[in-house]
Amino acid sequence: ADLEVTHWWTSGGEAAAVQELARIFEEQTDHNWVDGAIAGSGSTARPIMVSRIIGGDPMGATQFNHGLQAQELVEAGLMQDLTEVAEANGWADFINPPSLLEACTLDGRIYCAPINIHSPQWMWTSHAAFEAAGVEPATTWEELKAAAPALRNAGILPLAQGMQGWQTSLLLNAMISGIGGADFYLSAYQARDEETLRSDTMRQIWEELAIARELSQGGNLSDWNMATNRLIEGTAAAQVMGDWAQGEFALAGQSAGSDYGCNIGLGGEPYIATGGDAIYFPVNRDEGVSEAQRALAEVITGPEAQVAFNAAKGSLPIRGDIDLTEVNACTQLGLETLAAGNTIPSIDMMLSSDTRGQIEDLTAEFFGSDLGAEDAHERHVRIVMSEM
Amino acid sequence: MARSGPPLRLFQNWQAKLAAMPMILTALVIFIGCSLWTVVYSFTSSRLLPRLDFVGLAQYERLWSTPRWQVSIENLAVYGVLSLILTLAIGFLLAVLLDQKIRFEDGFRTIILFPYALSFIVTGVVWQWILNPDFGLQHIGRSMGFSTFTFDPLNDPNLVILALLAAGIWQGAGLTTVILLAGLRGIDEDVWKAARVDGIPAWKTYIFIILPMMKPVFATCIVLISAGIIKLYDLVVALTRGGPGIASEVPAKYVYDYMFGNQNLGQGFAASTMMLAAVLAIIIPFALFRMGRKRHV
Amino acid sequence: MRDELNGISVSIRDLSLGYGAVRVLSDLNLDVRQGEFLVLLGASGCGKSTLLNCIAGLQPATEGQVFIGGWNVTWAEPSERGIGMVFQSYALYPQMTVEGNLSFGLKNARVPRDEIRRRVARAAETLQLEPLLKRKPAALSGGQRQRVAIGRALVRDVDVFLFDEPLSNLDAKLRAELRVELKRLHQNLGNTMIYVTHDQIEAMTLADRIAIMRGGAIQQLATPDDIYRRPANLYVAGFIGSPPMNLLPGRLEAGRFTGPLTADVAGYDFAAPPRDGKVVLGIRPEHVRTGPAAEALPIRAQVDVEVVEPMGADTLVWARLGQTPFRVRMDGEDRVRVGDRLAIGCDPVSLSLFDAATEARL
Amino acid sequence: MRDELNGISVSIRDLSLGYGAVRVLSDLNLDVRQGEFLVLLGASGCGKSTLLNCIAGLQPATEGQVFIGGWNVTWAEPSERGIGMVFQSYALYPQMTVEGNLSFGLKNARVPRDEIRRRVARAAETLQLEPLLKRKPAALSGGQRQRVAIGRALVRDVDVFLFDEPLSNLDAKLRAELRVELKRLHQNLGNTMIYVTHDQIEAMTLADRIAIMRGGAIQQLATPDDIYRRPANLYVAGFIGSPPMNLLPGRLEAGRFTGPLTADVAGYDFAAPPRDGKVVLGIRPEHVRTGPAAEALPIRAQVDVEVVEPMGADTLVWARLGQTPFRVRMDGEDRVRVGDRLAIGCDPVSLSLFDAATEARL
Amino acid sequence: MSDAAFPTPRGRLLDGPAGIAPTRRMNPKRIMVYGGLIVFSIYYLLPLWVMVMTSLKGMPEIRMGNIFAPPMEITFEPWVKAWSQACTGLNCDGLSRGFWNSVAITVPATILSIAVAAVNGYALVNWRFKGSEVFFTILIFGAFIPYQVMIYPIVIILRELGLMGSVWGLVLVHVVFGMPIITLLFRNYFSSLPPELFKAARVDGAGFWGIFLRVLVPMSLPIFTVAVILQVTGIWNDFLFGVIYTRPDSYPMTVQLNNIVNSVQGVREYNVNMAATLLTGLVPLTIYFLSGKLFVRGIAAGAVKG
Ligand SMILES: Nc1ncnc2c1ncn2[C@@H]1O[C@H](COP(=O)(O)OP(=O)(O)OP(=O)(O)O)[C@@H](O)[C@H]1O
Ligand SMILES: Nc1ncnc2c1ncn2[C@@H]1O[C@H](COP(=O)(O)OP(=O)(O)OP(=O)(O)O)[C@@H](O)[C@H]1O
Ligand SMILES: [Mg+2]
Ligand SMILES: [Mg+2]
Repeated sequence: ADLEVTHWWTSGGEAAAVQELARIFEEQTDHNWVDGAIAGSGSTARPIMVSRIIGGDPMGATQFNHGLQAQELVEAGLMQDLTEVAEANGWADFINPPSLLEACTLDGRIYCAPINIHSPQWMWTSHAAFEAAGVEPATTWEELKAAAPALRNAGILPLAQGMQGWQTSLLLNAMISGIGGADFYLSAYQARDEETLRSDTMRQIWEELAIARELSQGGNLSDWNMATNRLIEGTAAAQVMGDWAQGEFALAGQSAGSDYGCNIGLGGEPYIATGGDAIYFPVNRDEGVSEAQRALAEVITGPEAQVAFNAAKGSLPIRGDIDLTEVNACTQLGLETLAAGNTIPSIDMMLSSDTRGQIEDLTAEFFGSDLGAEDAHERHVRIVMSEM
Repeated sequence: MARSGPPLRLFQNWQAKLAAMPMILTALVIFIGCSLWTVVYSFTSSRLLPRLDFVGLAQYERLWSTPRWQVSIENLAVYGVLSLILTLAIGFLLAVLLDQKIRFEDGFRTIILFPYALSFIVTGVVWQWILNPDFGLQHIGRSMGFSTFTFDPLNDPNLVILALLAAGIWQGAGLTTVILLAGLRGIDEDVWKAARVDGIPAWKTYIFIILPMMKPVFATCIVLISAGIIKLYDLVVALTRGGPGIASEVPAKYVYDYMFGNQNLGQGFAASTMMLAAVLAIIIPFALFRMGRKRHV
Repeated sequence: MRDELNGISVSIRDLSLGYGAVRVLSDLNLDVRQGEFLVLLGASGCGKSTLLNCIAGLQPATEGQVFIGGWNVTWAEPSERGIGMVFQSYALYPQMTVEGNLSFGLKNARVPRDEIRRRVARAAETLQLEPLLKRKPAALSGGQRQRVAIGRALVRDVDVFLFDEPLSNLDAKLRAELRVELKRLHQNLGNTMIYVTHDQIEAMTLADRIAIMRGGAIQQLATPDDIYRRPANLYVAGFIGSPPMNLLPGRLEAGRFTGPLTADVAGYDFAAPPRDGKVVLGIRPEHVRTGPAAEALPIRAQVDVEVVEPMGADTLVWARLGQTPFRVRMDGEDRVRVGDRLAIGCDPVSLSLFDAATEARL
Repeated sequence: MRDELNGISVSIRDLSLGYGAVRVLSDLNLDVRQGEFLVLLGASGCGKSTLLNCIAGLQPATEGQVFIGGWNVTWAEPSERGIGMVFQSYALYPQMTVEGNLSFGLKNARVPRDEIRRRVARAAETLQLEPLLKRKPAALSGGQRQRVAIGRALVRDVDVFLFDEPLSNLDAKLRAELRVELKRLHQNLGNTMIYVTHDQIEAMTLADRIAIMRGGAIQQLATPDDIYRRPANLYVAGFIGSPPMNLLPGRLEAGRFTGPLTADVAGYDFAAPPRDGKVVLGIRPEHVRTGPAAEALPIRAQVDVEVVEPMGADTLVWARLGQTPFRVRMDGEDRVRVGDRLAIGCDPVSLSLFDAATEARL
Repeated sequence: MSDAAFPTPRGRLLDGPAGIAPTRRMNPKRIMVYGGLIVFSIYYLLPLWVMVMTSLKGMPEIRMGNIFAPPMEITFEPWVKAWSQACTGLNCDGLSRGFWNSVAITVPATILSIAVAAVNGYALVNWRFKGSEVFFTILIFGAFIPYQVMIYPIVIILRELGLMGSVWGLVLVHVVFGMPIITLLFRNYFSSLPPELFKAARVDGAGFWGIFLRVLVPMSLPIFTVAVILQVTGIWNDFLFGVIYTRPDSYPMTVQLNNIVNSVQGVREYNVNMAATLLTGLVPLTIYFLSGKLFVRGIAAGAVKG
């Protein structure tokens, strides 16, 4: 049957990854992949997906960040129960870290198929840019700050930062886990401990964010891949972005280590969040479609798709049992961190979309204005504390 | 042939009533029903799915304490006032220019109105391109030798409203021009003659005689422009996406983002209820004004 | 030239005006005397308004010149010509009060306040507008609006008043009243007035002289009485009078008319010695006598009554003279019925004779 | 009921109609005789059109009933009432030819093709529309359009014709012509015709009987002659006649009228024995005699001439009788000048007397 | 008579010259008028010019050059790419699919919405019934309600009707939201027709539909044209409804445009974006330029009398 899959993987690397997935799906099953890409970011695409599901015209499968985004839809019984598929394939055995599967689980039933792990805590650096400025490529946030004047002198943008809310809040969160550490991160977002939130560490993080605002001044960037592109061109030095940025580097023919560098947690505590994308399968009346849905769930979690998809997209596979010897240095770094168990839950798993959205608005406003770090910090506390 | 009694009231005109069913349904179900539905749910804590879980005015309290909403309202006010004034001023000026018995009037009018035929998405893309700092006006300015020339409204929170205005007026002022021109043309030729015989110069005639006579036409324009301002959404999405930061956010976008993106329907409904209230605040006085006028005549 | 214009208030010389290829006025000449009430009368579209606009300076002439009060004003602005104008649609400034309407032009000309007040008061008195001064035009009746429009011309103390169908928008009763008021106004002020209308009653009752226009040219310029009694040509004869003159085609031979009736026209006041040929005989319905009174008259005939229209004061009879329709106006008291055969008679003195070819009066 | 309606074509019983609180027609009763030409005359807004629409079934009455040809048609569709209607604005279907306009109603009624062709041809002949059958209304003159509109009623072979100011949109000349044509048509067809107008000339000339309406009620229903000579009340007296009757307020005492003039009303035809009290004396301007003819008449006075309006066939004199305005209609031949003092006289037979309180004729 | 304010005519003396009228062709006032219009015309035309020029350049030239300069080397590549090759996700058939989707949405939505609105206008003017004006007033109020207020409830309504995601659902939405202004247009037009026409047709025995179809519709061609123009441009340009109430395989052209413009794969291809933009605007622009005065008249008629 035709299976319509909606997603917002439209940048170069992402599209290539989808291409792989679709190819494997069509090869391995006799179903048909109907692509329903929605351009823009998740915040553009999600409303459309949600309204279609609510409106009773569900697609066959759809991307969500797993976590709380789709929880209500699941609760409302709008999502296909995948427990049987999961048990038959022994998902519990190979999905690593297990928190991924947990995020798909509600009341003991499984409702989604995780497809990749996304860690947003990466800082990417352009070797060409640092070379042009005559400094060593920065490996930490502090080094970047130090190199900034030299970079500026060479006409290079120290930090390529897209101004959209999700990108600016990504930077904030990377700083929280990188500068504050895993416990701090959990205490702030999972426990929502007011003391932690009001702590000096958090205040300092906001001040660092203010510095980041300065370092990104003059970039005038909005889309993340436009920012990555500045790194590829060598006109910007660094970008804090998820592992998917690697897909753009790969597409541009650059290789990790020689053309670009990477580090986790801005060179601070190397924790990666194990959020990522998952595919949900809205309940569908057509049995043929349901059939295809189950088939896709199997394909997604299968080793072949995991390798091909994640290699193209630059993200980490969800399987602990596949051999990724061919991966590049950066992916290797991610895998090692993962293997070391240095994982933290993703924001999506801890905060509602509402709270997350408000944090995004706050950081967007922060970057787009001269809002003081102090005030922003205060508001940040209040937003997190108001999470219901 | 002759019937002895009157037919039942309900069935008088039954065909008309039947034919008007789509209108009645639209009016009742869509415009009244959906609006009420939205208002009711704005008092609930609905998140991704509507739930009748009333929380009183909590959503409104939060709405008005949210900086983004405040910025949105502020933007809308600034954009609204400027857009209203500029659109009316430019529209009237253009209408007056077009009314001077000029040659190629059709040509000029075509030029001024054509953007109205375009989608806001198209307008947004075009202006994004023109205002692009690397290729557009700033680039031109710099390549003409003014190396420090800076004109980058799309990335300057203080100027971004100007970018919206330039694009909005580009698209919308033509409509105002055409309406005002029709209004000017509707004015009795003899009034002009009378003013000339009285020796009143043309500009004075326009300002002291014609302008006051066009009050109803201006009222129509104001309502149309205001309705457009409140609905302002597509242009923002296409041109700035609310950025830089939240510098160009508008209420309609807030509603949309909260309803779907942030999965907080209650909040989105509260915001849309505020917009509904704003619309009523514009329309009701206008309707009263019109009805009042009808009664006098 | 100046002498030539003595006693002449408005003079139009060789005026021509065209819109593109369409000629609206052609080589028009017209002298209006000081203090005269001149009515321009003609069918719709004959160019009356255009001519008036040319005099006012609201429309530039293609050729020719306009003199007002002895000055060549052909290129002067309307406000500099010493004219006031009143329009059919009133053309009041709706957002100003009556007072504002009256004084706006004066304020604009920087007339001193006192003077403005004086003139407005005088005009308001003349036109009985005092109680209305504070009202806006929307709160006035049609007749009151028209009076304000006249007042606007009055305050300007001009020599020449131009009226473009000022009463057409009013109903019959009001029209009759305002007509009399206008006549009175003219008697009191003594200004020159040029008045455009297509209503013959208005023209007949108001005018010192009437200019009958047709296709941008003047057909006849004469007193109402002359125009009524001695129409210059067939067009004027057919245009004036309601119902219009009976026009009977025929031949004139040795002082005798032969047509639907035969008549000895001895006694008719020919403009030039009569020549034989095809002519048209005109008889006004009200100059026809019936019954005993007819028998004494030199021209007699019998007509068959087809339709009788009692109109109160008098009765209109639509009859047939042989094959030709023939109208008779009788006293309202006289009784006549459809189908009756009616003896009619009339006097050559009251006849009109036209050359059938040139259409001009003989 | 049926017997009662013998010889009655249209009968209206206790008809009332209101728009919300506004009463437009109130308890109106009217019987129109078979073959009669009835004119509804009244000022604008008095409810004439509304009444006509009620008869046609285009407007549902609030109360009361309508009978046509003896049938109660109060709730019948307009097309089922056996009426044809002609409107002021012609209301021709612009996209159909004349032929299409004429046959539209018949096609709707599924009349056979042959029959349609026959009837259209007959109507076209009657109205001289044959050469125009293939044209569209836009290519017709006003008079032709109105004839088509009449034809549309004609083809439907109805008993009752309703006309709503059919001639108001035409110019004076054409109006007079079509008026005569209509009268002729009525003479030939013999249908019942109900005709709305606010033009008294039309009413006087066309009607068998006139119903004068005011504020949704009928003031007087009588022949034109009666209405003219014996107006039922002050309203009718002031409404009919142009210029209207001179109305002089005064007192009646022992057969003598004292007011702006004094007059012995012996010879006046009172409807009831005269009672003393406040009255209004009405004198039609055309019943006033002047000069030598006046001296022989029992009622005499002197008036001062203020305005003279020569109108061709006759001359209107606006004069003053003491303080009261007084109008006199004189023959066009008689000469009179502004400022003259004029001796007038009239005959009590032609007077009207009204009770000043009830406004009814005495 | 020679008063301060209005002295006797101030024209030239009789014997003075009486030559030709002073030329009116090009005095300072006219120059200002035309100057002003030309300045505004540049403001209005410049974006169009930039769009066309950019769409005809190759990317290298764009990066180097001036957006206002005409292309040194004209290439139609961007147009081809925008029409048939640009990608969103895996779909690399450019705008072509969106174009046909837009056609498939616009045609029935235009026809239906005009049919419904015309009947509404007719019923409102000629067959008034109790409450008809109230419904109409609500309808007009509805025209001003921001769409966002109603998006969500309409999702639910469409779900209940089973129309969510289908072209017909979107058509229905367009019919609903086009109804106020088009109904107003028809109401104004029908009420400007003489009511006698309607009365005459009733006397002639035509019924509700007979009068509408055989008398009124044939004489309403101008207003139908105007309504078609307004609706085609309006529906074609819609973005919000298109994106929410359809599925990707039936996305209209504007949504596709937004996708193409926002799916940046590598560098932004401005020339392709501009070509895509022009292609999307082509249909309404063509209609606008072809219909000329009708469009203006429709807008003025729909608004001035509102
Ligand atoms: N702007 C114009 N362009 C072309 N022709 C015009 C214009 N204005 C008037 N005309 C023509 O000039 C002729 C005279 O017009 P004018 O208004 O003077 O007539 P009128 O005698 O005043 O008629 P009415 O009694 O209807 O007012 C008409 O035939 C008219 O069609
Ligand atoms: N639809 C309506 N709603 C309210 N009042 C109305 C309506 N139609 C007519 N009227 C009122 O009813 C009264 C009678 O109207 P009608 O049209 O019958 O007058 P008429 O005598 O035909 O006038 P005219 O000579 O101007 O045609 C008027 O006062 C008018 O204001
Ligand atoms: Mg005129
Ligand atoms: Mg009427």
